[in-house]
Amino acid sequence: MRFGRTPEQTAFADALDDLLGAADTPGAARSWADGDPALGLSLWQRLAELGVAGLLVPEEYDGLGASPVDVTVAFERLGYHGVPGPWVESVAVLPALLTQADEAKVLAGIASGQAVATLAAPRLTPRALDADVADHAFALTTTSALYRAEPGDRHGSVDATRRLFDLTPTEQIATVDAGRSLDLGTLACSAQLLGAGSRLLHASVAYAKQRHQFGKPIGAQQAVKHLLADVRVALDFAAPLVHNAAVDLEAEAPTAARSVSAAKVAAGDAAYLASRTALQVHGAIGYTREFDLSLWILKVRALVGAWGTPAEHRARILESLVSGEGAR
Amino acid sequence: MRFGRTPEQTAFADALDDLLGAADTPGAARSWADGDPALGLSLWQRLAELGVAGLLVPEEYDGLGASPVDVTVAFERLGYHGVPGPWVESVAVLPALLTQADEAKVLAGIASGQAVATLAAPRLTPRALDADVADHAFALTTTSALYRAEPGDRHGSVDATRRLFDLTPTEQIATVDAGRSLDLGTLACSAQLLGAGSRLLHASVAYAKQRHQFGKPIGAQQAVKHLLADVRVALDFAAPLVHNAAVDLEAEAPTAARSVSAAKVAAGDAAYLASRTALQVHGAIGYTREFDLSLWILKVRALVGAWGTPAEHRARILESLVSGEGAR
Amino acid sequence: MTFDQGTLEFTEAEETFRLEARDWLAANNPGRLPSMDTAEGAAAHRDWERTLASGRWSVVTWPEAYGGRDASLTEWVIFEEEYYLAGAPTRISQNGISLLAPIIFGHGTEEQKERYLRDMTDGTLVWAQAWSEPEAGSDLASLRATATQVEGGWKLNGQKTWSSRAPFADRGFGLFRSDPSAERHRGLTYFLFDLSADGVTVRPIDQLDGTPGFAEIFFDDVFVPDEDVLGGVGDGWKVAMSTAGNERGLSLRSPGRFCAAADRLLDLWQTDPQPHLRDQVVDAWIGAEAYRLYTWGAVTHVEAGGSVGAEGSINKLWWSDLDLSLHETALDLLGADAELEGPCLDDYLFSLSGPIYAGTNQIQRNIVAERILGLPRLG
Amino acid sequence: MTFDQGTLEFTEAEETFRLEARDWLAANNPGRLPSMDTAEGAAAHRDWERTLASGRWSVVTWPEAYGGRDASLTEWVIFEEEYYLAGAPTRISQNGISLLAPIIFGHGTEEQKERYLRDMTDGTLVWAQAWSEPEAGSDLASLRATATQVEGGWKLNGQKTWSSRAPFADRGFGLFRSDPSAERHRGLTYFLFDLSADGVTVRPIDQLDGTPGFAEIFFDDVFVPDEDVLGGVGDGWKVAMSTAGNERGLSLRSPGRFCAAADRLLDLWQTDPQPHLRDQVVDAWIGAEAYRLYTWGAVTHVEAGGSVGAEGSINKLWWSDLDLSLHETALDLLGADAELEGPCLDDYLFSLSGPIYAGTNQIQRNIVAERILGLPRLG
Repeated sequence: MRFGRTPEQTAFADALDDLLGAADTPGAARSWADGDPALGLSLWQRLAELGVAGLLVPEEYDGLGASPVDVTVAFERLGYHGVPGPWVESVAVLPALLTQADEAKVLAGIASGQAVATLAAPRLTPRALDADVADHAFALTTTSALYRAEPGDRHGSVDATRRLFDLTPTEQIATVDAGRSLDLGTLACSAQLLGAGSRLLHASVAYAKQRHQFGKPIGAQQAVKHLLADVRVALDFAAPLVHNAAVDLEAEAPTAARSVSAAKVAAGDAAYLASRTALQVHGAIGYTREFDLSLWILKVRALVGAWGTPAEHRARILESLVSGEGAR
Repeated sequence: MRFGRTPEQTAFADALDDLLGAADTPGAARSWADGDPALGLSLWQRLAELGVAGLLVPEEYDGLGASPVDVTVAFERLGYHGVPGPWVESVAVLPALLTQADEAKVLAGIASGQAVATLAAPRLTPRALDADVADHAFALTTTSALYRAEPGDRHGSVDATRRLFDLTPTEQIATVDAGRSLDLGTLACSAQLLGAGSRLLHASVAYAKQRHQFGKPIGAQQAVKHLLADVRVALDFAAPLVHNAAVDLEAEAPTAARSVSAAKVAAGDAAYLASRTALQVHGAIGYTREFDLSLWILKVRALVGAWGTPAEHRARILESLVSGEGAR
Repeated sequence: MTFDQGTLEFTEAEETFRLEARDWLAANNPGRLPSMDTAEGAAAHRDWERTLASGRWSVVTWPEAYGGRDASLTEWVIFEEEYYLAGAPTRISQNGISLLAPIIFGHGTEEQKERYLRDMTDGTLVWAQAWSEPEAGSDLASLRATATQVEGGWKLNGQKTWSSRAPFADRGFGLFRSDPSAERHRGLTYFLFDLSADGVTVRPIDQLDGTPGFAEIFFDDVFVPDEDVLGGVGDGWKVAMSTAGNERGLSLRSPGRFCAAADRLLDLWQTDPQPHLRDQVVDAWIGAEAYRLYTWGAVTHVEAGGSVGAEGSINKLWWSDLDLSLHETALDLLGADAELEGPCLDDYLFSLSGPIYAGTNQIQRNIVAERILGLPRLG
Repeated sequence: MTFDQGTLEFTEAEETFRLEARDWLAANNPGRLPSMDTAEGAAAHRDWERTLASGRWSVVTWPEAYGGRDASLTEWVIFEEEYYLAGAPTRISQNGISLLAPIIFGHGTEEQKERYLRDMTDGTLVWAQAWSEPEAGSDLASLRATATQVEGGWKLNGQKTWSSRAPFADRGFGLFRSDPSAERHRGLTYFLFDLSADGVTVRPIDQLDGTPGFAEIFFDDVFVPDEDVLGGVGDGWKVAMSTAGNERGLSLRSPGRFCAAADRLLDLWQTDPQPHLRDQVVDAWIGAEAYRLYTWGAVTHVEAGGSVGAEGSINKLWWSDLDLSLHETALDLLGADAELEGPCLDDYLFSLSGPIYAGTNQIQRNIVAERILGLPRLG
């Protein structure tokens, strides 16, 4: 029994932090939201060089053939740094689908970071993220029919960096088994939420130490302390659920779908608590768009309902428990 | 428009406080729980002399023919002081039922305080409170069939002063319309909860001022302050719902049942919050039976589910809203 | 013994007033306008204020001489119930009418009343509030912007922030330190100023919803004549506190707002009832109903000669939490569509500001604990 | 690049250990006994400890020489999972095994180990903890009970309270002020004492559930020989703090407890599924699952040489809130029958103590904020 990350995974996370911490990710996010993806795409390329884009692309297509746990390591950092773009779709969901569809060229493009791809799927992600920027757009019309697709109308999201598009399926390219791929997408989104939640907590703690009111740091107020402590508790207990879901997916355990749903619910709840607390601790400045905090507050609000609402995931958990799947 | 109590009602509450504040109500409650009702019955008699017992008994049976608002005034004080006994049954519920059944003698007994009566009714109060002490026991087998009844097995409650008994109906004495009477019982229970909640708040505030830890009163800690402030807010907003339910019942408004349910839900939630907070503020001493606080903590836990669970009342509210009853 | 009890029954005059308001609104209400924190929306909202004033509905509680109806507090709440039930637009004149006007009525000179009151009833003059400063936040007593006496008036210097409506308003009001040697609550004076005066720079700040609902205001030797001092020189704190109480109390958020939101939530529920959200929907309705009834209780209390003091903090804690949970529940009902731009999302984003503005909810809880429950202040 | 990742797969030896525990429990577990806080229940629980010891299951992590199995931390958690899955009784020896024994192992003399350790593994010696005093509560540094040096030992005087198990235990342990001139954390010494010694008075205190789970202990010149000083004279605080960390950390509440409660909750749900409670039921299950997984993460961390410090407070906040919400949800599912005496109600009343004991949750939040998040201590 060893339940935790390996030293290599920790080093991978550190490498991503080095890269992203030095980059102006809020600037990239803001220009991405304004329809100028240049900074975001250059970041995409540099992250691809570190292996992020090809994590789940099989080695025969120049990918890394890595594990779901590695995916959570990467997406947690993407969430922490607020990196814009259809990462979940390109990196977590599409590789396995495109492998089933034998789309060698697109896969190689994803692995190298040359190709950005996006996807729409019923219920979980009905509108495709950033289809205007993506080189390839796909649509699942059921959990088995994979189509190429063309972007249509755009819809605004609470998170302005999420540019959502209706897709029109054009040509079916394969019959696939999409269940695991979609669970990988949900898992990646959960890890992103966890990262975004930690970022909000760290920003709030830093602000609470530095900001003075009534002659002392607001972080010396017990009420502020307790709010932030509760966020830490929620995040610390969501993290092992996310890790476990990745382990279950890797092992193709019968409990995998349920574990993914539990991870999504807990990570979403913890990140939302972090965002509400961040706003309360920051006060009015947290309510402004120009302060970077808003990027994470609005992203968390969007991701809480993305890749399955908490209601859908809770229903899936209950169904699994009642049917006695993979009892402890 | 005038939404609030009259000076007479405030004076009535003050008179009850004078009487009950000078009596040893915790002592009466403890001996009542142990099966010795003498102190509680003597208190019953003195409260009857102030008019509490006969509030809803018609004047022709020597009662006061008072209003539902008066009932809430009295029951809030009974809850505040933790008075044991089947008050809801004798005072709030049975008078109208017994009037329909033309039970003149029992009604006069109730009004004078000589007779203590209790009741069981499906769902709302399936076991009759204190049937071993009551002079008369009745059972509603439907919302219209009123029976005399005999006590059977006793069941223990989380609130040891609530001695619950199965009843066996013996003889039908009338066909009645029990809806309003049962709503009056729920209303009285809501007022009791409100009173118990205030008592818990007052006790906690007093303790927080007096108890020192780490060199200062625990009430100087911001976390304690905020917990107690939230209780005050909850109680202050439950109170007008209870008052409004009484006004609606008095006016026989089409919204009356819904208003009663809203009062019960809000008073129960506020009182439960008060009890949880009281325990947290008091620490271990609050967790002991010998400290009087426990009487109210356990009573609130019992009353939250008595006279209709929160779930049942929320369902009734929703049904009424969806059917558009008494739209604003 | 028979007791009367309170009732929510209204007098015939009050019922007539309600029907008149309802009819007028039915005929004139334009419904949801573009956000008043955009240039286009600000113009539309000013037009709406003019329309309201033309029907004498913009300031119902004011004396007739100033465009009002001498309405009672009860009538004001009735009007607000009808206003929100009709779904009429938010009020761009809110700062002026609710925050500034009570102070002009209470502390202003006759000349100030003549000069300012009528113009704020019809959208001619829109006012921005300018309380906070970058280092002050909820701690108003630590204000540092200064007022220096000069020939015929004062020169203002410094910076204000979180000034609501400032990007599209005409004038502002706020506190400045007129006695540099005094500390905390002393030596402050209440000034009215022109946002287009020389030396004033307004820098809009975008809110979470993307609109500039507030701004920073920079003062560089801004001249204000003596007649724009409101109340006595050095009395600013006392004068402002009557506004703060007002802002947190009855006049800020009328119950009609929440009842209307609860009704909309119920409609949303009925289009797609999700049993696991039943309790949240019902509790939101109960919360709005409690707020409505609490308000009528407060109106009764005030009309009987009572006052609303620290209880305003209890009020604010309730409505701000209620507003948030109403709109969080609406988003829960919308499910996967919750992230999409639209009125539900706008209202949710607005509700997020509730626990922060007009004194954060932490401050409100301190007030309830210390001033109402009497807990010790130290720590 | 290929990464290994963590796994919850166990070694063959661990799986064998699990099955051995499961089989033994299936054959020997008596199920729920009368409350150990009654005379009858205490006797039954002592018997159960003897049975456990006879199977060498009472202290699996201890050295074989003292009746244990030299089990790893992983095996301990496996045993606890099986123990709670089987619904085996609560442990009357908990204070001794979990709180006192680690200190005897760490600070005791060989002679103390010989004298006390084996007797606490089989129910022969049941220990009461005696930390708190009437004026101390969670503020242990303000203790006032004294120890005065006399020929061959010490005389204890003063009062302890909230002493769990004291009404039916044999011996107690706690801190006494051996240097009256020292303040706060200094001048305290850790003593072991006999509850039947001359001068000891035990006054049981009934808990909310009606049983005397704890007591006050009065000390009137109680003689304790030198050999019952644990650790050095004056070192009591340092010695006790290792227990406090322990009490709040891994060893207090094993995940099996909450997983079993979540399973029971799910069973209850299935007998009467109430859609409006779905989210609470699912969230309780998620919470228990999170606690189980968090624990395995902590075990991994500790087995790799790491330590659990202030993180114990995070742990305690989680399980105490979880325990309460598990049992509140169970009562919600029971509806009108929730008030009736029975196992659900007992478990609920027990869960109410979680946020209070072993350091209130307010204190735990302070610890998380100050020691983990690094927020300033003042205020």
